[in-house]
Amino acid sequence: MTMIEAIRDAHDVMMGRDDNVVVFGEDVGYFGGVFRCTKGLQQKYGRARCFDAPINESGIVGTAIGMAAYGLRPCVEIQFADYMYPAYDQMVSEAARLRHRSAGDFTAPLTIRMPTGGGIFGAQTHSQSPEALFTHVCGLKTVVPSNPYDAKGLLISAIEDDDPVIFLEPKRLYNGPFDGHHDRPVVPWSAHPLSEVPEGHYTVPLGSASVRRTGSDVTVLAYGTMVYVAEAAVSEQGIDAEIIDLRTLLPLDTDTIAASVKKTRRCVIVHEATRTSGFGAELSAIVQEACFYHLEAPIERVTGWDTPYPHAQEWDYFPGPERVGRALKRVMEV
Amino acid sequence: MTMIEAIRDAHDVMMGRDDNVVVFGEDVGYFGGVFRCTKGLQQKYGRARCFDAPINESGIVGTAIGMAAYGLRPCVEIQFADYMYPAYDQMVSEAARLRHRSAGDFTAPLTIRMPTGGGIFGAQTHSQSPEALFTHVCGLKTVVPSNPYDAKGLLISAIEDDDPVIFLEPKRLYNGPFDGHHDRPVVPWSAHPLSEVPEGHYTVPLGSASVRRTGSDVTVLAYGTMVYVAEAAVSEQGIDAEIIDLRTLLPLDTDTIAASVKKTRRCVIVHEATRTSGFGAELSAIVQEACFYHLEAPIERVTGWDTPYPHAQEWDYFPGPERVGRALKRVMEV
Amino acid sequence: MPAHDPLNLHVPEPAFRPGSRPDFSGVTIPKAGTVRKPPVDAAPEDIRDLAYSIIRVLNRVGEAVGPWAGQLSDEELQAALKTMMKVRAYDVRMQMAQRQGKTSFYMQCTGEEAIACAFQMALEKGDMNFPTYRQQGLLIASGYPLVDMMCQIYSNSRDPMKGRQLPVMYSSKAHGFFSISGNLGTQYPQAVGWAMASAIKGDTRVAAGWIGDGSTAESDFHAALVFASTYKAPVVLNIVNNQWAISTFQGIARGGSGTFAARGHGFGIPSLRVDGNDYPAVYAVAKWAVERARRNLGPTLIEYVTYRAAAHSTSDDPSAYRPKEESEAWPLGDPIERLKNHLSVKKLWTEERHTQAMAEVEAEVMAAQKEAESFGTLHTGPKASARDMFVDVFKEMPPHLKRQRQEAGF
Amino acid sequence: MPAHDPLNLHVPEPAFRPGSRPDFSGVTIPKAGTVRKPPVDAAPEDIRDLAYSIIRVLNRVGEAVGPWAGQLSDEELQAALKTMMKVRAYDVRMQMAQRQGKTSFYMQCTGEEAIACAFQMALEKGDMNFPTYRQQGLLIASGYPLVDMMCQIYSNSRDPMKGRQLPVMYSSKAHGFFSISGNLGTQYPQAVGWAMASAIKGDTRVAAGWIGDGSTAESDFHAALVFASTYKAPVVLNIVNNQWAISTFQGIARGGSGTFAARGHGFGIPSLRVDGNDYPAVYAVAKWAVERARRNLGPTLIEYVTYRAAAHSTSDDPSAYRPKEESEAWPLGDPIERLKNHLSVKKLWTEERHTQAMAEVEAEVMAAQKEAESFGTLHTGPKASARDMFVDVFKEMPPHLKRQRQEAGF
Ligand SMILES: Cc1ncc(C[n+]2csc(CCOP(=O)(O)OP(=O)(O)O)c2C)c(N)n1
Ligand SMILES: Cc1ncc(C[n+]2csc(CCOP(=O)(O)OP(=O)(O)O)c2C)c(N)n1
Ligand SMILES: [Mg+2]
Ligand SMILES: [Mg+2]
Repeated sequence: MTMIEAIRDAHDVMMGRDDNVVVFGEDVGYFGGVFRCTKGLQQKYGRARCFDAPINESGIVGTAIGMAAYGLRPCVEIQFADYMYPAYDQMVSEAARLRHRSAGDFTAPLTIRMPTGGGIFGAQTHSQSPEALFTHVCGLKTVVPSNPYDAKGLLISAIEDDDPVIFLEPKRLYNGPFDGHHDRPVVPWSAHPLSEVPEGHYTVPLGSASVRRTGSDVTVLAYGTMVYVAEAAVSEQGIDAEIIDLRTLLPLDTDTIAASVKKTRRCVIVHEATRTSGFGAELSAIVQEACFYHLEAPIERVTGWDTPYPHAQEWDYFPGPERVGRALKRVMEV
Repeated sequence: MTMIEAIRDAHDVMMGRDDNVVVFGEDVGYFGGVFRCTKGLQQKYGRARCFDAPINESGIVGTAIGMAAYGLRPCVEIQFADYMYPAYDQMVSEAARLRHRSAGDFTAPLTIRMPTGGGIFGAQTHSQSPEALFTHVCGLKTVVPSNPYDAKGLLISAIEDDDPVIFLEPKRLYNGPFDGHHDRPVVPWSAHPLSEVPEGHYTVPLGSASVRRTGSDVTVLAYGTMVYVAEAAVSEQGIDAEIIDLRTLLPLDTDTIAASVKKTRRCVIVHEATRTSGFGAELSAIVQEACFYHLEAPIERVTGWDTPYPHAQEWDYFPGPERVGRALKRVMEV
Repeated sequence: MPAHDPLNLHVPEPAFRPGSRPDFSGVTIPKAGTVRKPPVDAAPEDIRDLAYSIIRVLNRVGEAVGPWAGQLSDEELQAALKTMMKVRAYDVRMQMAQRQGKTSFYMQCTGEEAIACAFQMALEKGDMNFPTYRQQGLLIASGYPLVDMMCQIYSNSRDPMKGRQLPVMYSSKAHGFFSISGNLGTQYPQAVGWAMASAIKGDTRVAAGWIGDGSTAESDFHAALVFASTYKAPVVLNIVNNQWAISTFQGIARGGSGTFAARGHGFGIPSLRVDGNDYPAVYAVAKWAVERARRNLGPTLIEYVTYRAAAHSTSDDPSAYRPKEESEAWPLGDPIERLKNHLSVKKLWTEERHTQAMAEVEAEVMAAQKEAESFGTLHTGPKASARDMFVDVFKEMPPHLKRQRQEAGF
Repeated sequence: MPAHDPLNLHVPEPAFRPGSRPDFSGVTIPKAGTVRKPPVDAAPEDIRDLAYSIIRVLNRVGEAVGPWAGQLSDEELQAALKTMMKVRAYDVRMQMAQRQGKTSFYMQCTGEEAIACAFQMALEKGDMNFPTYRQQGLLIASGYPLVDMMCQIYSNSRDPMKGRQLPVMYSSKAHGFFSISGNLGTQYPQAVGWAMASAIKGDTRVAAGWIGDGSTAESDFHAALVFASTYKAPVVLNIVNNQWAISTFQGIARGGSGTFAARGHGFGIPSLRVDGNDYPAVYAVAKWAVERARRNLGPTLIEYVTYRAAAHSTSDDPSAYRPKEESEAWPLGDPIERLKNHLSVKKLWTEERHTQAMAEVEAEVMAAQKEAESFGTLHTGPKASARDMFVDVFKEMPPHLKRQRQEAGF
């Protein structure tokens, strides 16, 4: 299964099990979404449970909050993460705070999906990775799957979760695991073991990271597309790195991270978002706090540059295997 | 002069010098703003240059961008930082990117002021410190003054700057330097040397920090209200700390920071915002990257908790001198 | 190219500022009873005139007249008056409590009592209001305990909001009162979403959104109208036009439109304008709109014309921006006086009865206050728990919050 | 409590989906020439009907009729036709270039050429458009070099946007064309602000905002109308209703309102609806609105009724969501055909002249393309500079960006 199919399947499973699950967003109904992640759901579950929304992200999230307060479990799509900003107030000031401010009288069990990241020549308005803007907001959970198996299991967890979950889908992974070697042939999911997705209901719990490669020399913290970039860099450099796919950024699996860095004594953090105040900053701070006495080299961050995501210069911007490789080497040389 | 008077004075100086400076926002015109930072400007410069805006933060920033593109220098007020979210899209997707995306064809020289921080029993919607949501956005400058002298000089720099500047005013400092000892009598600005504000035009440059106390044992990085909290904590603990008032978070004065930490070999970061992905994370990452081999103790962050800013529990939430003091002691004990 | 005169910026100003004498004699107010009452399934395009008029029932001498009159029994009207009196007494006591330092903040609804009180009576159990901070009347009219409201104001050990929220930010699902947000306008699309949920589930509950004149300028107002219009959500969208948004007069939000109700026309939403200080008129219009929603006929927009007689909040002093006499000069009068007058005309009320009712509501409010204060006030007595600050951020406390709570030592 | 029937959610659907045969015979379209032309200072409340009709000039046989006709000289009309042909030829070439892999993305405006081309002719130098991605006609009609447009499409070494932007995101201050944003709706309040600035400065320039039918649902649409209405900004607010927003038909954005133009009524903004495929009608209405703005009479809202004949973009295949025949069946025809027809009727155009004109524009476009490609295409030839990516984030590059550029090795 591709990641798109896995996401569609998660929707299908949940809509089938629970009448309260409703799905809407721009172009999500009849057409099934511009990335086709909701294809066929309207036909199967009817227009009242899967429908097109007006182009108003604040309205999409705002009405979803009202529905969630009613008792539904809305799962809405923001067409691209770059277009979540108009909805940011409803996410931050409302969804994230409702349970706390009403002391549990009202809650907002909704899932907000959005494609993130670059690598598709989408330029600055189809490439952003705004995860740090969510992790700074208490009351939101933030999830980034990196493969079909996790995508389905995590999305089911997100929909079942009683708190608002931001579900970020690395769009460059929709159709295959991408390691940053844009000049090589595209690899389809079918070639990857994590594209084996069980039928029906299963969950991948929120808040638990996955060790994608065990190793002893350096810990690489990554999520989404960067997991594959890290794998490529590690194998190209021939370094015995431990690669952790964070999967959930908040709540974060700090135990797994700290245990790994205490073992390897080195840490490289990789993400596609701009560097300053990116989620890598938090990871760096946490690793430093938890593993100060174990660290043998400075923690490195390999990230997108602090510029808008450019069009023609996409591959100069993207933190590919070469840049990650250089960081690994620097850290190992200490 | 109080901080409010200094801010009003900066507006006055700039409106007097430059016809292109216009000032608007909610309740900003006739009344002069709920904190009175624009009092008297409409009377002096007329309704076309200082006026009340409809309650639509996106419209305020959106129209200001249009005005800035025309050639004006709008300086707008968001009534509380907590209400900036509806304008976030215009700030992030538009103001911050306009110069880059048009390759300099259009620019957005505007200043967006907003009161931040707690300590006034304003609860979750009148107390937030969203600076990290701005520092993550390339193309925005972010400024936080801590005293009347800086406030005026920095605001003049911000208005004169050819890029969009976010100007965060710690509202608990408006009428006096507040060190977190809420149970002690309020100290007025008149008792503080930095309330001496020169008449007319002067600037404090953006991007330069100020060493508020030189010391050799530990570096405290702070801004806004936390500068006074740090001062109180340092003097109460009797520690020879170097206290740096960052003043501008982006561009950040990393040279001053790194030089200090290399000297003191210890670092405590203090801010009022929630911890996870707060600006302290970036500071921690930067200090760690720049000073890894000099550090003798883990960098500590003393911050607001990862909860909404509460009402009754305001002083349990606020990172006051006692918490900062404990962190300083911990760091010194290593 | 022809030469043109220079443009200039039009900045609307209120008719009166401090120092000038307010005079509303030029304002046309339709006579009570003169505005027609269409059937609830009237086509929006056939009733556009209702957005430019003012539906009124109580005339100058206190009679209830016209097609919107006669919907309330004598007992209901008497109870209504007492409810409004209770809201006002509650406001007076809480305002005073704030002045006495027992809490940090308070907001009165003086002069606007009829709107929330009458609207609440048009709802059924299970319906949901999405209020602003000036609809305490909804809670009181629904019988929510005054003690609980006061405990919220005091942020004390029995505060249902556990001390977390600014005073007046109540929440009560059981009483059909959605958790108030400090962020203006956000509740409007939420109300629409809640109503859509009722329709999706095939239930019969309806929602009511509330917003102030100033806040209609907020973008979420548009989001709400778009969704309500498209999905024909069973929602009543209320605009309380009390003429002021803190120091800003309603003309800044309204702009070139004659009325706020007219905003509904661009969405094909039936839009009515009603005298907000006229309890029977508010009730009748609310009933009409709620019935539309309940019968799956879709949303209704209602503008209530009223006046914010008090300061915006305890942090505000309106004498800096509007004439002190403006409230008195305001032509629609006081809702309590007007209903009292009506009841007197109907021989259902006397001065003695009024004095007695006043004593009763004041005694009730004072008793409640005494009880509430026994659970603490903001700065003295039992307190909301600090440990509790970490609860309800999520349903289950994640590890990092547990660590922080430990670090905090609570 | 009376029992009520269960509610149900109303979800609008387009009349035709793939597999059904589009039939617009039921759609009422006013005869050309029948809609009145009010004076530019008409009160908005006196011309509400114009938002519910369609202003048209060219009738079925190609004559220009009625009060909005007769504003363009023969030469202007001939030039207009050629401009529209050029826009279409440009679209065809760039669409093909994308298919050939010379760039990543492209968006055509097929069938909508009249709107931008005619509107541009109603502006003066110094005025400013705040366009969406489907107003390439504004640039071409203003004489902006095709080569520069193509270099932007190719993100090549001569791209005025330096390779940073998605294809079609042009910007030209000199040609009154504000930098396009990928974020829908944000440009609308910016247009209002720009217009307000002109008024604040006492200048005479006017602004034009552009938005699509789907994007009127966006909240910034409301922000723009609120500010425009309040400050009477000298701005023309254009809505291009091409019936579709990607796969979503206009009914989802429009909801219960009969038209998009009606959205202006709630703001007291004069609102007109015009046949967007009728060049003389678009021009006349644009002129009217621009004159209003220029004479400080405030904003105008215009809905252009048209049809998106092509796919949304090169990433889209409309056959998945609408009948292939819908475009052909669309009753307002093709703007180029209609103007050509008009010119023929006026004996100002022949088939030979058309063939020749076609050859001329195609030659011009091809020559421009050749020149543009000499500066590179997205994947081959000279490239936009990587080093340049760090420039223009700020006016002066701050230290952290200098360090990053160094780290990047550019
Ligand atoms: C998003 C947002 N912006 C600004 C504010 C600050 N604010 C609080 S109340 C208010 C005025 C609201 O006026 P109106 O909507 O007329 O309601 P009223 O107070 O008259 O009942 C303002 C500007 C806010 N709470 N939220
Ligand atoms: C804020 C935002 N949300 C969503 C999108 C994705 N998107 C791009 S174009 C489009 C459809 C716009 O339709 P319309 O406004 O009718 O313009 P048209 O394409 O028909 O010219 C959508 C949803 C976006 N670019 N920005
Ligand atoms: Mg008001
Ligand atoms: Mg469209």
